[in-house]
Amino acid sequence: QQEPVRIGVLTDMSGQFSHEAGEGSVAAVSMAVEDFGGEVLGRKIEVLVSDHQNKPELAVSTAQEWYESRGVNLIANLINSGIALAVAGVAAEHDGIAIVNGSGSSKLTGEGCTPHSIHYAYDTYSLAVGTARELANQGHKNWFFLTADYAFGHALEADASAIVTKLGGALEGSIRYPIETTDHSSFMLQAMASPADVVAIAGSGTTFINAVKSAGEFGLGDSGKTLAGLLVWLTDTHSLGLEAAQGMILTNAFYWDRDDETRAFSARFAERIGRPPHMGDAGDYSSTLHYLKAVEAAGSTDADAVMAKMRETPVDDFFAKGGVIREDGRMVHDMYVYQVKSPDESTGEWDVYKLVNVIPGEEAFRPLSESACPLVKK
Amino acid sequence: MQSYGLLAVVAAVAVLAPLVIYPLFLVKVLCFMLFAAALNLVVGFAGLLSLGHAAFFGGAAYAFAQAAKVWGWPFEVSILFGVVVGAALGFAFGLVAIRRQGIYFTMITLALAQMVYFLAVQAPFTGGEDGIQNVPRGSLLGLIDLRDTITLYYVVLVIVVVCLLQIRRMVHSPFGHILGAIRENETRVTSLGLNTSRYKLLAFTLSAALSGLAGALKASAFQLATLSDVSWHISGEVVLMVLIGGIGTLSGPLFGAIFVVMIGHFLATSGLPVSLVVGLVFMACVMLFRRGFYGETVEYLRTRLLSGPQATPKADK
Amino acid sequence: MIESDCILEARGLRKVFGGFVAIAGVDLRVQTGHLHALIGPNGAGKSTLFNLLTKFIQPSAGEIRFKGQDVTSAMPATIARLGMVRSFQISSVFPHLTVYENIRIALQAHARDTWGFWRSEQALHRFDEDVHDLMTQVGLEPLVYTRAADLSYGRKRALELATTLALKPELILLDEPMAGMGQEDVERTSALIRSLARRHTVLMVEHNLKVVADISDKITVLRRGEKIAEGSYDEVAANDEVRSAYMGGAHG
Amino acid sequence: MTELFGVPLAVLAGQVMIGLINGSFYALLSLGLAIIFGLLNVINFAHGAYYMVGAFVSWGLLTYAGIGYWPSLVLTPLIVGAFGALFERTMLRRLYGFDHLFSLLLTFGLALALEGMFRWIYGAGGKSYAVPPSLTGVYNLGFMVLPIYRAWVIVASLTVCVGTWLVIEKTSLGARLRAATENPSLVTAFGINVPLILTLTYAAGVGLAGLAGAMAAPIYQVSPNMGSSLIIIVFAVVVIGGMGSIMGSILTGLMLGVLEGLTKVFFPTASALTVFIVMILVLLLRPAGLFGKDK
Amino acid sequence: MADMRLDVRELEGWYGESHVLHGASLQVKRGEIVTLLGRNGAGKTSTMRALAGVMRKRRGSATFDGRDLLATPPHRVAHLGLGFVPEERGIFASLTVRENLMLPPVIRPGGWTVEAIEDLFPNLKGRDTTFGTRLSGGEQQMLAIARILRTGCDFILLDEPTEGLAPVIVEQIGKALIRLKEKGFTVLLVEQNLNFARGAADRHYVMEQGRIVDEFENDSMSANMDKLNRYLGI
Ligand SMILES: Nc1ncnc2c1ncn2[C@@H]1O[C@H](COP(=O)(O)OP(=O)(O)OP(=O)(O)O)[C@@H](O)[C@H]1O
Ligand SMILES: Nc1ncnc2c1ncn2[C@@H]1O[C@H](COP(=O)(O)OP(=O)(O)OP(=O)(O)O)[C@@H](O)[C@H]1O
Ligand SMILES: [Mg+2]
Ligand SMILES: [Mg+2]
Repeated sequence: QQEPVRIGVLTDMSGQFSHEAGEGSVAAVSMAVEDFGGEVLGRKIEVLVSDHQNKPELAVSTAQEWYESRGVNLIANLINSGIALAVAGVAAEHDGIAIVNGSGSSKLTGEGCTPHSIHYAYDTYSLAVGTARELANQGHKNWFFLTADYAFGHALEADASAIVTKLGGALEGSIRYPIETTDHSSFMLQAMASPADVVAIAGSGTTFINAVKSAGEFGLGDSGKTLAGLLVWLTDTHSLGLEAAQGMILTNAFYWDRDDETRAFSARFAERIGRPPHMGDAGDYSSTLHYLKAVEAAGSTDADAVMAKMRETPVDDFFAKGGVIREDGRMVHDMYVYQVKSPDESTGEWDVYKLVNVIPGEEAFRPLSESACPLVKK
Repeated sequence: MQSYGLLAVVAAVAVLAPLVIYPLFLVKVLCFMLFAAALNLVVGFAGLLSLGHAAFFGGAAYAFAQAAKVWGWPFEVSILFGVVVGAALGFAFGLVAIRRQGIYFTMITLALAQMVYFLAVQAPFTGGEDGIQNVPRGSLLGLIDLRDTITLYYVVLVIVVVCLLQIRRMVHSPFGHILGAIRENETRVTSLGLNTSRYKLLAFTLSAALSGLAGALKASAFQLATLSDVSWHISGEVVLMVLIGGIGTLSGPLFGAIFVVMIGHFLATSGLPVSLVVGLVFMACVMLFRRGFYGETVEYLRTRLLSGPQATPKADK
Repeated sequence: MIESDCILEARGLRKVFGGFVAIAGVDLRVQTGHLHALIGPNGAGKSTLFNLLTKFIQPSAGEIRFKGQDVTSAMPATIARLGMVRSFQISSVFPHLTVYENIRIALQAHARDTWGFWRSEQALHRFDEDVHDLMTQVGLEPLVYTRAADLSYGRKRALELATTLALKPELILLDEPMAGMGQEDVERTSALIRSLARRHTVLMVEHNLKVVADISDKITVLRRGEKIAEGSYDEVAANDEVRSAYMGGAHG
Repeated sequence: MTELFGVPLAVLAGQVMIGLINGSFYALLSLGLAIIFGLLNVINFAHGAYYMVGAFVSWGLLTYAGIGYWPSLVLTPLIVGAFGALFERTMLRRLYGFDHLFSLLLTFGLALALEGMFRWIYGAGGKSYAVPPSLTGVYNLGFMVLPIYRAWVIVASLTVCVGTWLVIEKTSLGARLRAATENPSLVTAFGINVPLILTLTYAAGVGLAGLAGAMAAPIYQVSPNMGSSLIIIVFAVVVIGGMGSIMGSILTGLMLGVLEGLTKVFFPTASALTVFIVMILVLLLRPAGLFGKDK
Repeated sequence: MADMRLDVRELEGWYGESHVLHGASLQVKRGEIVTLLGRNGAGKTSTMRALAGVMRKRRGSATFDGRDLLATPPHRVAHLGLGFVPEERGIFASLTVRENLMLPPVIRPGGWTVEAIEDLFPNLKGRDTTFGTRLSGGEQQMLAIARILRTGCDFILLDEPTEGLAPVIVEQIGKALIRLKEKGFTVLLVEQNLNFARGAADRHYVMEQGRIVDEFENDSMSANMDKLNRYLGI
């Protein structure tokens, strides 16, 4: 009996990020394993799950223990940027691989890049690029930022404003709101008083939802301004409801209703957990499958060998066509710009987006030439 | 004597543990033992319920990470720096909070800690919610390489044991007795001619320094310092450790720390909703073991077996 | 001018609580070695005067001198350190500590042995003898290991007296030391206080006129915050105002 | 346009308005907390959780039973209050004789458990609750639009606050409550059923939190962590106002709402700190709180 | 017996684990003033607390107007007509003087009016808005007695009412007791001040170590002085 190949899903199962990962990522990884046949190189594939509870030291010790003594080869999902960065570091010191679909911190392919980590579905840069370009195309060039005052918010704002200025737009102002803020109406009023025509929200989760709600309440739409979300999960839009969210422009790596392939996968996924997958789930599935294929191709689970194979082989599935993993660990694929449908346009509970644009992979992600990753040879 | 036998067993377990149990986990347990014991010094022995200890723990972790990673200071100096930062924060908190009593004290410590938290979110050197990663452990006095976790474990073990012994001594020291008296009846102590604020301030600062040491050691073991170390959840968790173990007992918080850290690890893979379970554990502990597991057991033994009218633990006021 | 035999002197002391005048300009001189009693009807301001002298509350006006030194703006702890120590009207002990520990804390405070957080408990055994002395003095020696909370009212008072004595004060302020004591204790305690007065100066508030008459050297009578009489017991007892305001039909 | 420190007056007026709205929420929440603290000597850490539960109950009434906003404004506080009463009867009550540390920890545990439970059942993302049709729309005040719902919230919560204050300060019930906190066995010996009033007080206090939750549901996302981000601020309000001072908490709630609103204009990054800084200053300068009585 | 109001037999009582009452028996008839004498720690206060329902762990029997006191829920005891003035006074710090005074519910008509109370204790006049514990020790004692008089109860448990009071006031309280007695009140009194006790009471019990060990009529007090002195250790 050979030692199984083990994949550990390290994620927030019950805390504040659990709706952005948690159950969904476990389901996605398990589906990938099943679809692959449950075996690779004649060894069984086992999926372990651990709830990191957003405690970095718990995540690190789990990761170390997994790699060192539990024979785990791949750690998946990794939501929470502090944890993702730390575990990527742990992976590099061991014969293990970390694939991040949860966190969006572009540091993961910047100064925090490692030879054993991959940043798969999205990052702050790509989200900002898509939305900013689309709005510029529509002629909305003057931006006002409502930014969650923490590293992730800052990164979103910085990435977006760089593009806005590059496209000839103007920054009319920005407000950094403390992450504990529950009521955003004050900030919304200030944004409305500015001459900007785009109000961009650089924040995520409940604070994002509350900000959008107050925009609706205080009549942002009536004032002729457009709302842009810089990180919007499908589940956020769903719980906001179309009434409040309609018309918002956002960028995503994946939408379930894109084509037949995505619909097929999504139907199977929804059967398991009762909702269609979002970009994190789809990324978890796609990356796990890609990993398993690479293991088979490499004929071993040795991290370096598998990483090499994964880089060599393009990703071709419902998630990405011709996706490539770069030397900084960035998986490069097309990104999609969507607009939230109005309640009239929607035909079902989860029918919420319409596609407005596709950003080709090479434009969607930060070019290697600008990378801060020490692994990139310039 | 019997207690020597017990001591020998404990020592043997501590020395042999890393052979059986994952050493990084053990280091974490040790750090939280120290942290809980340090908090207990003020909660249990000075009657000051602090909900702000995360600031010292996390503040020292950041200090250590900054010193060891950015400034490249050696291990022991960086640890010392962490302790100093913890103590300085403790002194500053103390100056403000000590003037008030009871719940006001608690609220001020909580508020001050929240301020530290917000600063940590926003300050440039902390890396916000990303934290500081890949902090080098270095070596002890340039001789012992700490990159090996087992070595690190023994080093931390020695440090923590020394500190625990010092805490024990402190509690029974002349100073400790004065603290106990202040907790009982502060006005009376004042009328005995002592400036009670200073005693509380010293106790608070010492506790903060030891919490800082715990935080710095933890940062060195995990090679990172993050926001979660300064969040009020940590403050709450360490209070839970003290409570579960037994407020105002010496060894209680140690058991409390083991228990809580273990619960965290157990829940990680259990599939249970963590905060629901932790909340219920919390409630059960308050309801059932007001003196803590340890205190409750001792009390049980005392009343059932010895039935002597010895002084009861000082927890229930 | 302050004469050398006057250990405590207060001039023009005044205290107003939100419009209510509790002490209306009192002069008080306590002679070294005297047992000075302060009497007066309830609410006359006796306890308030104690609080002012020991700086537990701030006077609205007036000046306090202790051993010739101006202590009007000193902290309570400083006062105690200078040698003026009080006991409280409502019992004030460390309820969860034993009788023994209660007294030892006071001895520690007096010996300034309070900061050594690095020192072992053994260091405290040097107080044992003094603790036992004091317990014997106030008749608590059978109760060494009883928690203060479990003591009856009268014994708590005795314990408090013992802790006060532990500070070896030059001037002791006793607020109704005999209140709530049984006859037996009253006699023992008044004997104790009298013996104290040989070594220390005592300022005492007491409603038990028999005790006051028996043991005090000098008596000051307050009424509604004002001094209405002063002198020996016979002198003040002869004062009509004192009789009608305070003593009523009772004579020492 | 007229400006003050570089900010148009109109914007400033809008901010003050918003501050008042938030302030009335703070007031309503801290009122319950102040009652529970002042009268039971319990630091009810679960107050934010009750607020969250209130929002969920209101959402649940609509979703599962089709009961709309108006009836749920009455039902929610009753349901939350009943739960509170049960909690008080079975657990909290046993801790009255002990250090307030224990009740604080118990309610802390309850807060964690409730939050964890709702997250487990409904997920961290939460639910939306629509503004009742009768209150949709806005008033145009000239310098800003004021959603009708928000205006209603101010009026309703201030009415409730003042009503509660009257009951506690102006009736003998209040005196009995306060006495019962200090020495329950003696008050019982006077012939007053202390356990019963304590239960009712706790129920009333958390019922108010439930009411606040029901009123917040249409504005904010009904989510499991909506209470925990508010609780510390509300605590600070109570401390600043003066522990146990009912009117103090109401006024302080409003004041801090406005103050925070203004910081959001001039120094948004620090707006989360405003409350804490004010709290520390107040406690240093006026230890008993702005409206507290020195004891 | 119809005029027997309080009948206590073999009353035992505990504070937590510590057993302090060891079978005390005593009777009080209508209109009597009866004292409990005894050294410090004899259990006088504990007896009062046990009767008032403040001490919860009790055994034995205690009937009041034919009702079983030990089976009555603590908050109903006062409604039977039993008023309690505790030794430690029990003035509430967070209540004003007025609120302290008005706190105990009136249980039946016939209680003293506020005017009558202020006549007896002039110190309380005009202090309505002062917080209870700001009063001087003696004033607190007055307040503690006053608030029970208001309720209309006709059986008073009075624990050391003269402690800390000026002699004039003690005299007044003595007179007040006589007046109460004339009005048909019954009083169980704990007192250290023997003179006061002799002036007011009809009968005396002596307690020692949680038991009643002796009983005198007031008239035979002088005859029994030696014995009494021995009990009280004078
Ligand atoms: N903090 C305060 N606020 C308001 N009034 C006060 C305060 N402290 C004392 N008083 C009032 O001042 C007067 C003097 O009180 P004090 O306690 O000094 O009396 P006392 O002479 O000690 O009386 P007793 O013999 O009854 O103990 C009393 O009427 C009391 O009510
Ligand atoms: N709260 C308590 N807990 C434990 N023991 C107590 C408590 N109160 C009193 N005791 C003990 O109970 C016994 C009886 O005390 P009690 O107060 O009834 O005496 P007493 O006769 O009223 O004395 P005194 O004249 O001093 O008031 C004493 O031994 C005392 O130590
Ligand atoms: Mg007095
Ligand atoms: Mg007594």
